Amino acid sequence: MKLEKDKKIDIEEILKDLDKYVPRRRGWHWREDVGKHKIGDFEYYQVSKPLKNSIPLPAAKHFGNIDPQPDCVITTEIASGRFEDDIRRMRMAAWHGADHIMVIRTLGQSHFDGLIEGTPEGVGGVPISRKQIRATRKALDLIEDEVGRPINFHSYVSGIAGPEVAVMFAEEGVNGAHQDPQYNVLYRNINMVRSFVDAAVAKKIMADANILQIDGAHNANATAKYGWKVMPELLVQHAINTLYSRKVGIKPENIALSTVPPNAPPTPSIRLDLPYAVALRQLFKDYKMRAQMNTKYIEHDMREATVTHVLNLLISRLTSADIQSTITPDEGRNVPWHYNNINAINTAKQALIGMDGLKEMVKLNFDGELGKKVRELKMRAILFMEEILEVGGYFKAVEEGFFVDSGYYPERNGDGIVRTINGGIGAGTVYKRDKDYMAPVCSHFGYNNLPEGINKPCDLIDGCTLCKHEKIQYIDELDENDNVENRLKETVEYRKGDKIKPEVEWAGDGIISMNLFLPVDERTAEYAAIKYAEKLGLTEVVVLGKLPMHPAEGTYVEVRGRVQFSIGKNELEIPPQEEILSDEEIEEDVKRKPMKVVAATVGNDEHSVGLREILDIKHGGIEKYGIKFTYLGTSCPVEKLVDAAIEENADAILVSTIITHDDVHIKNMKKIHDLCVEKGIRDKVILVGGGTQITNDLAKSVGFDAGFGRGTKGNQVASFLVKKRREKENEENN
Amino acid sequence: MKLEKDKKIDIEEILKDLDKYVPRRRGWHWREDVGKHKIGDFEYYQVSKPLKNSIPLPAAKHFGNIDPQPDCVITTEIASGRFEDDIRRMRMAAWHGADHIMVIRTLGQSHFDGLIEGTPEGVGGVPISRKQIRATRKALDLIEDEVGRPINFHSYVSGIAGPEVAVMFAEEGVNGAHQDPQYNVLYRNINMVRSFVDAAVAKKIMADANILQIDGAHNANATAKYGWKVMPELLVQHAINTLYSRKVGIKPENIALSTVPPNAPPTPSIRLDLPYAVALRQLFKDYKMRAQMNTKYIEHDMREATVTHVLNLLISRLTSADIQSTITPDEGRNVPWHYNNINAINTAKQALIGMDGLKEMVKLNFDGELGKKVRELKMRAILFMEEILEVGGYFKAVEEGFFVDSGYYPERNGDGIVRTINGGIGAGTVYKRDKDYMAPVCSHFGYNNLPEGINKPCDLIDGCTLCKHEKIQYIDELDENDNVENRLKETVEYRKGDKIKPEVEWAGDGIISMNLFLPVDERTAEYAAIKYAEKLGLTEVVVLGKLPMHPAEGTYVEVRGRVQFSIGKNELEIPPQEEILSDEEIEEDVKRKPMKVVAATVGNDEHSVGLREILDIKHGGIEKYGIKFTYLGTSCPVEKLVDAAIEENADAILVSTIITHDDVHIKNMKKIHDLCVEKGIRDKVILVGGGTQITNDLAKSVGFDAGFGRGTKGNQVASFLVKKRREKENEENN
Amino acid sequence: MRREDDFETRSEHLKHMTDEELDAYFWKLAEKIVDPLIELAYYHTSPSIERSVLLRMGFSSIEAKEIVNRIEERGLLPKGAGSIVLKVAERVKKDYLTAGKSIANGEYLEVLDDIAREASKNEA
Amino acid sequence: MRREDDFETRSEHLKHMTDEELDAYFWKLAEKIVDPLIELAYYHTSPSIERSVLLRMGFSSIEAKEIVNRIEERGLLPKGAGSIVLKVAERVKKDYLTAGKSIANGEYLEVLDDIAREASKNEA
Ligand code: B12
Ligand code: B12
Ligand SMILES: Cc1ncc(COP(=O)(O)O)c(C=O)c1O
Ligand SMILES: Cc1ncc(COP(=O)(O)O)c(C=O)c1O
Repeated sequence: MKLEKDKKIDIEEILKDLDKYVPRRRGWHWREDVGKHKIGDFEYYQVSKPLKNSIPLPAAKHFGNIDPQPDCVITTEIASGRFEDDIRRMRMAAWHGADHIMVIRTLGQSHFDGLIEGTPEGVGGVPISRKQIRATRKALDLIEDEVGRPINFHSYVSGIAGPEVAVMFAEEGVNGAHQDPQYNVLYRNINMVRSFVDAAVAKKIMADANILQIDGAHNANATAKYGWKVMPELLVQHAINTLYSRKVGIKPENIALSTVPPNAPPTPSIRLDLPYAVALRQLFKDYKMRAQMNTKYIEHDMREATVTHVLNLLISRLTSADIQSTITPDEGRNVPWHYNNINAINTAKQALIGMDGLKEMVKLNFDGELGKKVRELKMRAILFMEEILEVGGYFKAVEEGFFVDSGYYPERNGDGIVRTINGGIGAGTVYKRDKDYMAPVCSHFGYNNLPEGINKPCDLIDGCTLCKHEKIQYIDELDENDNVENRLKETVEYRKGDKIKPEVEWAGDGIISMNLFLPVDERTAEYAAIKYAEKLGLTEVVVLGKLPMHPAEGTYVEVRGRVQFSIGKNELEIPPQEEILSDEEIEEDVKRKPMKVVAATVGNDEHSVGLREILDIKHGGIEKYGIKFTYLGTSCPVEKLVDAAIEENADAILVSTIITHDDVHIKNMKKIHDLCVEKGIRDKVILVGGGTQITNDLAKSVGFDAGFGRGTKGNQVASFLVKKRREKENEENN
Repeated sequence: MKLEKDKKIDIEEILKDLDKYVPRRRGWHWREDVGKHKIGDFEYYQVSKPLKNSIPLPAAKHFGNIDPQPDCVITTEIASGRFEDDIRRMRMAAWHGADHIMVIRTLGQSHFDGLIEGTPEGVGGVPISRKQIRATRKALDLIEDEVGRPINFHSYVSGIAGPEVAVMFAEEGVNGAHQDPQYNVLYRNINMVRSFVDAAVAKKIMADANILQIDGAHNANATAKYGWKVMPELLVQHAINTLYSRKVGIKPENIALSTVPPNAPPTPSIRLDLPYAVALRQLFKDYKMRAQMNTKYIEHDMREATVTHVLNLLISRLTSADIQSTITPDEGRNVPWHYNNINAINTAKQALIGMDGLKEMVKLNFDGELGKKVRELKMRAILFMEEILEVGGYFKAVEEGFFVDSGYYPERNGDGIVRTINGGIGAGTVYKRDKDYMAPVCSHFGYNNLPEGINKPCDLIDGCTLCKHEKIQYIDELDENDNVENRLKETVEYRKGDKIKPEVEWAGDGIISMNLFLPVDERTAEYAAIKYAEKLGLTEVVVLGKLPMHPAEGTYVEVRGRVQFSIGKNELEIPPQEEILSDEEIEEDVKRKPMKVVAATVGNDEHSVGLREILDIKHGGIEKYGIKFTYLGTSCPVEKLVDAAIEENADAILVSTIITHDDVHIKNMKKIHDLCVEKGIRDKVILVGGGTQITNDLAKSVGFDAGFGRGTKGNQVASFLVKKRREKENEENN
Repeated sequence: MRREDDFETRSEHLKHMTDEELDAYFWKLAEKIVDPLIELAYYHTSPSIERSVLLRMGFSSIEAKEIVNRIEERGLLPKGAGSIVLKVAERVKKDYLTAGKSIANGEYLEVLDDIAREASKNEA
Repeated sequence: MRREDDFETRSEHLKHMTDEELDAYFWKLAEKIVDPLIELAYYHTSPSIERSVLLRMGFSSIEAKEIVNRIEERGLLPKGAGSIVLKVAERVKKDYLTAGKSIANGEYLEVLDDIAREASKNEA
């Protein structure tokens, strides 16, 4: 199976023969450093190997469509609740430069005592089951080939079934995972003894499978009342997990810290975040940094989220980041939508590339405030640990509510998360291993009373699944109704059939959003916006966000709703894309019979850049093919232009009209057409319009022969002129 | 006349008695530096005086709703074509922190040989007439009072009528203006001799009126094929205008350079832009910097524009900016819409505040590449000027196409803008002043053969308009049809009546936009999106932008269209906003009769932060009023919660449900209601739901008594509980 | 617990340290916190750990769950579920995968009981 | 004109300069470019300049336009539209605003003609 660029990935095909699928590789993959490097006209210092297939940033068209890829791995988090839809999203993400696909787990999975099997639908994420993982890994293997870069697949080895999940991940070729016993304790209320005991085995399995391990400290930022006050504690949380992993046997280069700039504007966030980022990188210099953007302060406003994201990326560039994680800008308002995964990836790519080599020109200044704050943070963390030891160690400290307290340690506010040693889910399920405890498998941590002479524990059983893949048992589905096959049946017409329906999470969900400015106060605007959406035929209308522009003058509102119909491809009249003649053929035809055009920007339009790109040989314009032109300059009166065409006996008039306000572009084109009719040359002359808002349809609707929009190239225009002239000649001959 | 926060500005009122209006002040106003300064919990280094009224960033709610204002002036450019609509937009802009309102002129005004009068509608901007300026200045005077900060009003003193415009601006209290003879020459094809001669008088008038003058160099960035290659020339353009202004008599602190970081990602833009910004600030250290964001590379993608904007703001913070100009992120796709002015202002405010004091921690490193590049840029500019002088001075250089050539000087590509000394608009209209040349007015530049003994020229005429405001002649309207009064009549029902209609440029224009992800290729998606918008009832549908997510998997499309109806305020059922009892009244009632609630996050929801803010006294929750609560923790089964309510004989159940995927929040609330009915306690217990996606309506629709969404405060909940209990008591008593 | 920010006084003893000393001290303290936790993990096990052993031995998640439940009920988890399965297999003379599946299906419970009895005897 | 980037050779003479010298030289060159332009402006005028004078004298933009047109037609702009209006006012013995308005309305054209004739005589 191989993906074709112009074809959708076939999910049904992916699901076939899954019981036999073996992941092609294991372990984490970093981007390849290529050193200082020229791409297009520019030299880059912090880029990695380019992609085989990708979609560059929109502005790339000004720079020869280059798509430089930053040095660090870029993460996207995907969580639609249906892995079959996520796979399509992953493919889109990979094409924009993501090579770390994190799959969020369904809501209750942390408390699920064992593995989930089959493919039930998830809430807030997908149920992480073997089938889901295997299908996704299989799809990612194909996508890797398509983009030409290994893609890291990632989820969580947390919760009450950590060791089992770790085994399954190792078996199925998952490349990275969050694993941090503290996460279970603080955010999932799982018994702390159980969490730490389990974690050691889970980590050992990850270590041997070369799975990158990321900790869970970022959750404290999101949870704490004052994200920025937990900075000392964060250093402690990172240290505990890091050292624990290290002691279990994970290589330092496979241990990553999940770190978030804790602040956001309107605080002076860089001055608060930078010392923290520096302290972290100094203390943890042997480990990897997974820089995640701040999520705590993402509200409904996508623009605001994007700005904070860029400031977070600045911190990464001023310090370092091995992985740059992206959170969708719609994080604060819904389950992230398809295109917002892509938006976040593009923000990371764009900002990291824009700040390429920043540190060549800008130095951290340790002399003043920065140096002082860095030391202070470290000291506060040290004091935190001193007090942990004073009260009797980690468990006692948790019992006394040390963690996620809203004070700036050593300040304490008494509102930390409290867990008791005998409390929480799974309490009382930890057993001391007997003297004769034995586990006949590889990658096991801890006391193991193996028979004498046994080197590899799984020799005892003729190989464990980590050594012998074929020993893995694959369960397909357990639930007759809630499974992927059933779901796929319902959406088949949107995925493979003739129907087109918008979506944001799942195939055929029919959700779209609308943006309205309403010149009324916030509350009225909210209700008016819903009314508008309903009157336009949307159902289940929900206000996504409101931004007061002024208490009385107006409010901007975004709403979402569901469309109640779908459209068939046959309902669309898509004009065939103009086929472009080869350069030789165009030149040939112009040689055969010289061609001459007159051109100008009309009315009061002074925008000449676009037209000159179409005309001048230097800019790849039609001159290149031998077409002669008279350029009448800018702000040319339409009469003058038509008169010039008559005088010069021109084959065509080329009109550029960029300004569209109050439809001047349409009005001016109409005028030219009418004038040509009036002056009796309409049959003789080809009329071509161009400009950002011009489309072929629009130009034709006002009597022109063709219209060209944004991003037109000279060859398209030359090709059209030649073809149109031939057509006219044919007509004349008949 | 005074504005009231909750009332729209009354345009008709503004237009009354305009003939008598005298601007209250002249000259430019910089923001007041307040030094290092604490706002809320944070210390700021680069802020100015706070506003009296403003709208903070959305995330400010996490930080006590602070709204720190950056040190530099923030510009917004407004250009709807109708000044009466622009005024409303200006008020919105001021409330978000703009204090430099630039009004773009209508398309052909540069070529208009004289002043425009009346209030005809504009294209791509508004016709700058005395009436329009006076009405706007009057409105801004009111808005100043409302936000408590002087607002700078700005337009252009360019074109073929520069000196006249300058006089009118001085008379009417305009505070800033672009003035640069090179602009006329290069971008408006106005005769170069005329431009320079006119400019001297225009500048002199501006100098005396204390009007800040900004040059026009940024236009070269926008025009040049390779924006970044014109950097040496830009230094030259800045120097010519600056020195010209200086020699005419403008104070250095009233001379500002209009400078744009010439690059954008995917180039390594900071490494290219920073040396340029530094060179500029070194050479022009006596002058002011008006940093404008890059517009050249803004396509249709608002996210991309925002990221580039932030990178531009980083350049400002790494160097300096006296004025930070904002261009709307929709610049590349239409005439900027209301709310995008606000978006751009917020991006500047947010990023500048986020990077407050950056230079305390980060230093420019002149040792390596940066220092080298800075010198190189200066040298290239010097070589440019050497060659100008070699060929015989400025006019000759223009004739030889030195300017806006796409080569990196001294590289030349032969595609610069060429103008001849006798060509262009207004050629041949410059006269050598005779010996007896005389101008009996103030602020005149150049040779003036005043009679002996005259100190102040206008003594000759008993005062000129610059000294005697009452001598100014005011023309109201010249066009019977095309004027503001007529336009206002058409929109009165939307502005003052009962009708609500969305708008993006003009009152009642009815334009909205829609966002769709369509799982098809780009071309199909474009046509399908239009079809969808049309089927939903929009007309004049235009595709604003497309972003391929993947060539086959799907495309994101934004379209705009016009709604064909309006809605009446009476059609809306807006539930009255819950009135909140005073703290005392709540406490009183709880003292009268103790109140007890049970609370939890339900199902598998682990999001406890919101609920705890509602409960805990430390976070301003209901505990504060003496209400007792039993917190059952997170992921609480609904049965357990209801049982606890029975056991504790609770007055209310408080449910938090943040996750909304697949409507779990709705399902769980419904279950709780049903359980309460089943167990016979529904009459006794008050049911309250909360969470980001919960609204009062939603909660009520599933049988709850109330629902509370994002940003709820403890007092709202306590107030509701007390009122509801009273209500129940009353019912029982009846 | 509530406490004002007493950083200035509390950090007195750290102020003289160099940056290197601070960093080293940071890690020393971390080690003191982590070492007992590692020790704990080294000598303990849990149902999930034992299920993970069974998975590695080639049992399905459903089988592993059943097997561990039965072993845990009989107090045999401290011996390791894997080793118990091997023991049962030995006693019933089946290959371990067949034996394990049988346990999952509720067979050989008496064998498990035997092993449990012997174990408690040994301990006593 | 097209030219390759010869910066390296062309800038030979600048390389030894200090940063301060470079900056000073930059401004020296700028001054050489700007000075003749200022000189030009000092001794010249234009219709817009003259209309701006009339505006400052209290005429409306419509009046200013008409007045300047009539003065320019007669070649009197080099004397300054303001001074011409004052001259006319003096001759017709009206206040200058009334006189100017009349010119705008097409009156006193003969007075303008007189002034023009005298001027050309003077020059000759
Ligand atoms: C550069 C620029 C200028 C320069 C123009 C210099 C020059 N000599 O061209 C300057 C600074 C002078 C300028 C001035 C103004 N501009 Co301007 N400008 C721009 C800018 C930044 C880029 C335009 C550009 O050059 N694009 C690059 C070229 C290559 O692309 P293109 O024009 O789309 O051309 C391609 C296609 O459209 C097509 N095409 C174009 N013409 C033709 C003709 C034919 C025959 C064919 C086949 C194809 C074709 O092929 C071209 C090559 O691919 C845009 C904003 C933006 N980011 O897009 C605003 C913009 C176009 N300007 C705008 C406006 C309003 C103005 C001003 C009124 C003031 C202002 N707001 O700045 C003045 C008025 C000028 C006037 N009288 O026309 C608006 C227009 C809004 C609208 N749709 O009505 C824009 C969109 C900005 C905005 N939102 O305010 N501007
Ligand atoms: C903090 C956080 C977490 C923390 C929670 C820690 C904790 N102990 O609370 C952690 C890291 C553990 C977490 C985990 C997960 N989270 Co989370 N998380 C967030 C985050 C970043 C902020 C939420 C928050 O605390 N806001 C601040 C509080 C004060 O606001 P609030 O919750 O709205 O509460 C106010 C009101 O809603 C109201 N209110 C709330 N409850 C109640 C109750 C009553 C009675 C009343 C009257 C009022 C009331 O009053 C409160 C005060 O004003 C949001 C994203 C975001 N930026 O919003 C995602 C988010 C909520 N999480 C989400 C998800 C999906 C998850 C995960 C599945 C994985 C993931 N994607 O990260 C897990 C699953 C956890 C689980 N099983 O529930 C989604 C939910 C999507 C959806 N709508 O369905 C969000 C929106 C992010 C996203 N888009 O993916 N998360
Ligand atoms: C260490 C760790 N585990 C797990 C999760 C997510 O957990 P769950 O699958 O329980 O939602 C996170 C979330 O960030 C995490 O940091
Ligand atoms: C110096 C100067 N004048 C005028 C303008 C705008 O001119 P117009 O009013 O001719 O569109 C600009 C645009 O940036 C400018 O820089």
